[in-house]
Amino acid sequence: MKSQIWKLGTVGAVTTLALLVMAGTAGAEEFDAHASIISLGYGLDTFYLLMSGALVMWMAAGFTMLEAGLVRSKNVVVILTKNVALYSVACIMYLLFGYQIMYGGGSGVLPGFSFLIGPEHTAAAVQAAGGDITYSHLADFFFQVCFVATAMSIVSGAVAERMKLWAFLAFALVLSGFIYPIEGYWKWGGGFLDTLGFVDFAGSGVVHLCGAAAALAGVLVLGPRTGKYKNGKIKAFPGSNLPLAALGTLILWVGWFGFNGGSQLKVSTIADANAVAMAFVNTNGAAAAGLVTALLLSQFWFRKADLTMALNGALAGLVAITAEPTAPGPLLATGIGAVAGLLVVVSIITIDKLKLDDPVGALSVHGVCGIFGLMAVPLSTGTFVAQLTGVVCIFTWVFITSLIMWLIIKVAMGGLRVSEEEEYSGVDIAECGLEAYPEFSGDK
Amino acid sequence: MKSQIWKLGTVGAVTTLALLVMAGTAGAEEFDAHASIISLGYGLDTFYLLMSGALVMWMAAGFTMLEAGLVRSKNVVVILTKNVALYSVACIMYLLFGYQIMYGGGSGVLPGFSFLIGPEHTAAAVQAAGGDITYSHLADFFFQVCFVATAMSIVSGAVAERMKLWAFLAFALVLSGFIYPIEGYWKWGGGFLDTLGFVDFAGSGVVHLCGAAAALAGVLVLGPRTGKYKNGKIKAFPGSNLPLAALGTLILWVGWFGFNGGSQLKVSTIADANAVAMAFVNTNGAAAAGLVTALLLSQFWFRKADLTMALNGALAGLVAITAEPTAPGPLLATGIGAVAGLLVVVSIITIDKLKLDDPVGALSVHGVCGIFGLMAVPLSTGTFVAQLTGVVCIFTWVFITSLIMWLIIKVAMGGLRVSEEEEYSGVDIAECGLEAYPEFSGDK
Amino acid sequence: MKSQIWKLGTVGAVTTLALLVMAGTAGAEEFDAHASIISLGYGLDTFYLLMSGALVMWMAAGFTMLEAGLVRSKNVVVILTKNVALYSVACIMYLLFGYQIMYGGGSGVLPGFSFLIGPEHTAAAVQAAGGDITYSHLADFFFQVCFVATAMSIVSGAVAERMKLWAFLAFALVLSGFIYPIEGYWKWGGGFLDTLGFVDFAGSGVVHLCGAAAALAGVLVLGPRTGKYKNGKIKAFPGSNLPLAALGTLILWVGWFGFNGGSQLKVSTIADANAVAMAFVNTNGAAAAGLVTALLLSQFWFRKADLTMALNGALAGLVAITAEPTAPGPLLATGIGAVAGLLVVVSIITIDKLKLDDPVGALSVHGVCGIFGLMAVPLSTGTFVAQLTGVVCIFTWVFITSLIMWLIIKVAMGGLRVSEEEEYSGVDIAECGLEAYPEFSGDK
Amino acid sequence: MKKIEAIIKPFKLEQVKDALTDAGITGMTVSEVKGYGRQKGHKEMYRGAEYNIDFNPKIKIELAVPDEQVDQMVTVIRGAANTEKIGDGKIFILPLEEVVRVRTGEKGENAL
Amino acid sequence: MKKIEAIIKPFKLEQVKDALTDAGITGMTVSEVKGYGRQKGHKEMYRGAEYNIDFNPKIKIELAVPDEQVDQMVTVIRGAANTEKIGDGKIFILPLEEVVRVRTGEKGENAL
Amino acid sequence: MKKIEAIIKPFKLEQVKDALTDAGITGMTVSEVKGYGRQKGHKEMYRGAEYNIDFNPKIKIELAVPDEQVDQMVTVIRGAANTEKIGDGKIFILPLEEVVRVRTGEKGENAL
Ligand SMILES: Nc1ncnc2c1ncn2[C@@H]1O[C@H](COP(=O)(O)OP(=O)(O)O)[C@@H](O)[C@H]1O
Ligand SMILES: Nc1ncnc2c1ncn2[C@@H]1O[C@H](COP(=O)(O)OP(=O)(O)O)[C@@H](O)[C@H]1O
Ligand SMILES: Nc1ncnc2c1ncn2[C@@H]1O[C@H](COP(=O)(O)OP(=O)(O)O)[C@@H](O)[C@H]1O
Repeated sequence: MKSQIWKLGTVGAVTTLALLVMAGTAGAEEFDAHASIISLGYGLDTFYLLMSGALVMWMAAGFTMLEAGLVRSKNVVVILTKNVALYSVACIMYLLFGYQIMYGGGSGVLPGFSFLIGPEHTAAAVQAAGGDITYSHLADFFFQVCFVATAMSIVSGAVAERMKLWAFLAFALVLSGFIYPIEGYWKWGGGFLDTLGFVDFAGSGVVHLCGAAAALAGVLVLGPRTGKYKNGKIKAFPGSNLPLAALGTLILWVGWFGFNGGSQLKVSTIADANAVAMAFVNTNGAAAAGLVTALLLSQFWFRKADLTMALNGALAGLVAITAEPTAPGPLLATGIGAVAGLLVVVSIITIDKLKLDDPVGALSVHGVCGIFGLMAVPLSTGTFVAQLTGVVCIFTWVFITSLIMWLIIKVAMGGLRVSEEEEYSGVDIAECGLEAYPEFSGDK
Repeated sequence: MKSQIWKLGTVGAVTTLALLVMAGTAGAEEFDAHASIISLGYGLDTFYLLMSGALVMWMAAGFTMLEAGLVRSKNVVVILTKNVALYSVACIMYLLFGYQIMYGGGSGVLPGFSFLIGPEHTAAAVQAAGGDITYSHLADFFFQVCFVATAMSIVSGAVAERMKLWAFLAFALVLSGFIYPIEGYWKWGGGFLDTLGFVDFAGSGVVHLCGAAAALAGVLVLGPRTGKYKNGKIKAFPGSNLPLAALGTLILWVGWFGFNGGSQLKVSTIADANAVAMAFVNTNGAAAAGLVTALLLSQFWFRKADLTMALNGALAGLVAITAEPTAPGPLLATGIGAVAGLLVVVSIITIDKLKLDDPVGALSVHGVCGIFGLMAVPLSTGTFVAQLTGVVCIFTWVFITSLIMWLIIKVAMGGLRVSEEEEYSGVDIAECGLEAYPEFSGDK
Repeated sequence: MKSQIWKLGTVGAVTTLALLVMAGTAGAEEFDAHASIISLGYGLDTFYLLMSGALVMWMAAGFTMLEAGLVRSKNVVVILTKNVALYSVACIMYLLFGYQIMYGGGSGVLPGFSFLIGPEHTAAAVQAAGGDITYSHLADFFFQVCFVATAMSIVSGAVAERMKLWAFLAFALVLSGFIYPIEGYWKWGGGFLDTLGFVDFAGSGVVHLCGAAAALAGVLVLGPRTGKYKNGKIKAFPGSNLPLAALGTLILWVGWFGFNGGSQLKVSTIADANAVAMAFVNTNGAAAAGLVTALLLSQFWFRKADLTMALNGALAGLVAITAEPTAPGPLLATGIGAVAGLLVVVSIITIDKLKLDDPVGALSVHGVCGIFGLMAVPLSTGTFVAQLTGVVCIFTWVFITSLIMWLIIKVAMGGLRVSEEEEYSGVDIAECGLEAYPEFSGDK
Repeated sequence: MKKIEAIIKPFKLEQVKDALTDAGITGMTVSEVKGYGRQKGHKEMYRGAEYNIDFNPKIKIELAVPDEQVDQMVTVIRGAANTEKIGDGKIFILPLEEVVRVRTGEKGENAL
Repeated sequence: MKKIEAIIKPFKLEQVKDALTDAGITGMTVSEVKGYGRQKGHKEMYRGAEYNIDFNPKIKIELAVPDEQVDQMVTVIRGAANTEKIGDGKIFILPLEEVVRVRTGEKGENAL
Repeated sequence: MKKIEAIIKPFKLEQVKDALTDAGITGMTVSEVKGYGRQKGHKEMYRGAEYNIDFNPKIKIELAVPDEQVDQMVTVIRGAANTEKIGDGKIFILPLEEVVRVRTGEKGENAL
């Protein structure tokens, strides 16, 4: 299409012109301007949503790198494979089922089960709506589809280094096609949680708590990595490539501007633009504060500046502010991030003491700090009761359905775990027949 | 410039205001609105094109990481150097020659040979055009320049681990300055392929097939890596760093939203915005489907979930949908991606059996799936005959001119290949005097 | 917020509509269009600034990867920690103090010392300004905050592999909270350098020279890495992971489109859009040219195509064009980049001969080429005298205050350097208790 | 004195080390090696092409001991390293003429 | 029994391994080492500063054999590893007093 | 002839190499090993969980020398490697029956 527009104008342009001409003929010159403004605003908001979606999609790379950096080298290929495959599976399932379940309306608790994603808005319909339809339907789908992948990415980190690849992907089918869309409907699809006044701007609950609840169920069914808790002692399995972990965190950080900034869904008015800008500033401030407090706490507690804790601290701040990044001012947002950064360190240690083996800290970052973020919303808006109801409903639904699914998959596939021998020599060779760094490890 | 605007408004703003005032004096109040809308639309489309271009530029990092991950550690520095240098060379050559050859008009087959890139649109000219000039000329140049680098990146992967650095860069000069712009002119510059009705929205043919044809010529002249095909057996040379390969693929994936989404060239009307959104959704869906089918096929065929095949599957889907990402619906796009994912696995195995040594699978991904994508266009638009003509013309032109160039360079530079000893001990030390990972490999 | 807009329109939309209605009632139909256009333009420019800011934030990842790739593996974790922590510290300090110092007005030399960042523009105020307020105040803050982190990132590379983590972070507090904002005020805040006609569009001086001057002071106080200059010979300490260095450079390259392209601050008029497009093209051209000339020079000088020099060459071109990327044409910009690419290689060798130990070449890239870029501005605009004044003032201020700060920190924290034994065995274990690649290095 | 060189499976290193220290050994030297033997390597697929990994990762332990401890240590190593599967490894015993401690210059069994 | 230690060029490993197995060897242990010798290392430039790489990468093969096979194996190794260029390596022969198979406890030549 | 095996601290490698070449040695073989001994490893924290690194990184130098040079070389190594701190390492001396130069087939001291 590259040359045509340049020379002639496209079908699109022609259509618009036609509309403008029609408008011009039907009414007066002013209609012309109105239609053009609606058209331009639609273009801007659609573009804004698509760029935000691309940033959220980019978070898939962030999770991939973060998790690849925090597992041992013998399990890196599988974690890479899981991450790229879960993103793909989530996109396809959400196209086929999830989106329409989530946004197809329903009775408040039960969504109306329908498929696919519905037709695009016609130019005529947009004009007729007089400014109420402000962006492309497909752009909305694209933005939303990247969120479900985020939820599933959270799971992959927590069950890393021991779960079978195909068992994991089977679960991804169900979470992205059904479990997530149903609770998503409760809030963003206009279901009962929305009616109740539950506030979750960009998904501390709908996305992050959901992922963490599914992960927790998985971790419980799966058990810890062999040798992790031996003779009452916790064994450390240091991550194999910390630059990748840092890169992953920074990717997530930049992607989060799309996650939170895009969730306003509209940037074409002054108020919306201000809200989006506020979301950017608060997102950045919360992450920065979370990183700093986690680093300081690790220094005071362990006498070492633990980089992996600092990275988790940044993510903790991001997750916490996601519940409502437009209502608090920058100082309050920074404060929320700071508390999340402390919380995540304490939570990681505690969860490890509880012998819940979570190689990347996903339960703490997305679960504990997701809940914290939701419960901190009343500091600026919303009510405590509505927030608590949201947390309980989302957690319960996702945890229980996930537990059932994990158990079904366990039975159906003859176990969720690789064999102990495969675990010892690394799931990479067992599942993928590849090594991540074949020239640098023992086996050449 | 940072403070002035804030306080006073810029020359730009002043100019615009002046124009508006002029318009206001000359005609009626409505003209004011019209000029503002043209100006705003120009700003939006220019920004959209620049962001899309930045995403395409980012693909350079994707190719760099993908190729660095898939070669052996002793050849990593050269592949990094080739990739950053080819991008730079392509940018300079396209500025000096390529752009004007491609978009300077011509006789249909022969472009008019002129240089540089022509002047920017003045505000007055844009206003006078009344909405037909919708974005900055330089923004268009920027968007286009990133495409030629993509074509050349494809070559670098296929000839990796054995070609001399400077021979490769000499070829880059010619491809980006002449070979690519001429066939690009045929389609996007309004040449005979465009007249014929050949459809290639974002470059499955113009960019990807072009790169693959040049690569094929190079591989034929160059021969396989030493030891690759020995005693009738194919030897595997596993890639040295799979996290980088996964990262590279994800970078390409996100960059492709600029590649396909930006090729609409305009987002400021409802129809254009819808087309861009469709391009995003279809691009994502095709990649996801390609990844999943390639992974499944490798599991069934090799009994292992081969990550490198899955990554190639995603790229295969992306290349295939690039021919026309706005016409098919999301389901058809997903289907096209799914077929490409299967095709690429079969093609990689076949090409390896033919003893064409392509370390990263570039011939299969960009060549075979580029052709497949072009030939799949008639499923939604265009004609079979026009598509076939396009494929044949692009392939023949690029392959023959490239073959000639490789042979000329071979003679002029005393061979395209490094010596066998240099190949054994790695081209990194021989060509760059550096090791990629000096502390992790034998030689310290 | 995801569902509400879709169904009803937001508060923002409502406000706008209300305004439009008011406008409509008060005056004539045309007023309606005017308000809508102001609103839409505000949305576009805010979005443009936020995306540009996100790209600049992404540069933090670029510095992190570049530096992690160029240090030895035993010092990688600390450099990662420094980079993520300095970004966070800078964000918080700039929120609390820096922004208001820099943009709060003042006497020309002394800024008015005030705190925090002031309130957002209300929709009414924006409308009342009739087009003079074109973007969100918070978006401006977000864009600016990412610049200060860049300045500090420059320092971290130069003092790598020997400085104590917490000493470094203490310095980051002061630079980002005070030293940088004060000289930033001189130019971008409307201080005396701005009045003088000093041109520094996007920060060759304000950001890059500032970072380099602070780094130089640090390097002088700190001394070289142990063993670097022994018996009059320069010892090479090859970087441990060149793919990361290449990735970092490419991240910086793409981020620079936000750095330079965003510094126009506005894209919603034809003239502004053209300027932004010019900034993109020139930024890209200068980087490409710098890479090529540095690569060629290293080939001729050392007989090897030194990738690390090529990467520094690209950055040199980027830094040099940053002083004024909108005034020169693409050819001149390419020329400026080309000279910078040569200059940086000569400078790196010279600085090493002077026994100033700079592991990543930051002094040459940001200092020498920053000055070169500023002094090259008169080729297209501005005066030689004003440029020289700017260089001298910025350098002197930053160098002297930094020197004092480093000395204060040295005394207060009992030395800036880790002990010789810690340096030998790597600062990672000493400071962070972690290894970057625990499975690949000796110590397991 | 003798030098004992034991080739064992990597995942047995910790057990062997613990058993040896329990038996009173105060020092040893360990390195990563690759073994070729009755235990065959494995076949892998990379992008559809098969490749053999002939060598298995092994750990080599080097241990200098007084003559009279040789039998005991061999027994200890066998006890800890044995999985009764092929590829468990070998123990080599070489004559060792002298040992010197770098730090002090002590010689012979005192240097161990 | 004897222990043969051969230092060879890395790219000869496969040939030497094949030649040894053809000659009837069933096991060996291989490791990566760095060699310093007549074959000088190389000079490299990094950012304009010269640096010497004094050590060349080499492979060390360790092989326990019965006394009577020593000469044959030395010939086999030399035949396969020889490139007639400096740096081809060395073969060391050390006395080996005992070999024990970890799995079975067999001793002496039976353990090989 | 004898084979000298010295275990030293990694950062002493260059000094030891220089001292040995000054003493007339023309070749040696070096590898990375991990040492366990009186010098204890260190404790680290990773995400709040403590872990022990029992092994310290060491360098092993292998050196074949004529009998009469043994004492000199031991002295040279000790002189260069000694930091007078625990963990400086050990020197082992083993009998060496034969040396063969791969390239030429020379044997005995001529092959060194
Ligand atoms: N003749 C030999 N010389 C040196 N090392 C050997 C020899 N034979 C076996 N090894 C080493 O012992 C390891 C185990 O031997 P293998 O034959 O696989 O099993 P097993 O010891 O159970 O018979 C091998 O991987 C190799 O490292
Ligand atoms: N005296 C020695 N002790 C131990 N290893 C040696 C000795 N001399 C040489 N080597 C090893 O043999 C390798 C080859 O020796 P070199 O002198 O380079 O060539 P050549 O064997 O052809 O004379 C060296 O790299 C080193 O690993
Ligand atoms: N009995 C032994 N057999 C083999 N290697 C040993 C033995 N004892 C010590 N070593 C090696 O020597 C190194 C130094 O020994 P250590 O006891 O820590 O200090 P020192 O040599 O100063 O007494 C150890 O790290 C280990 O590699």
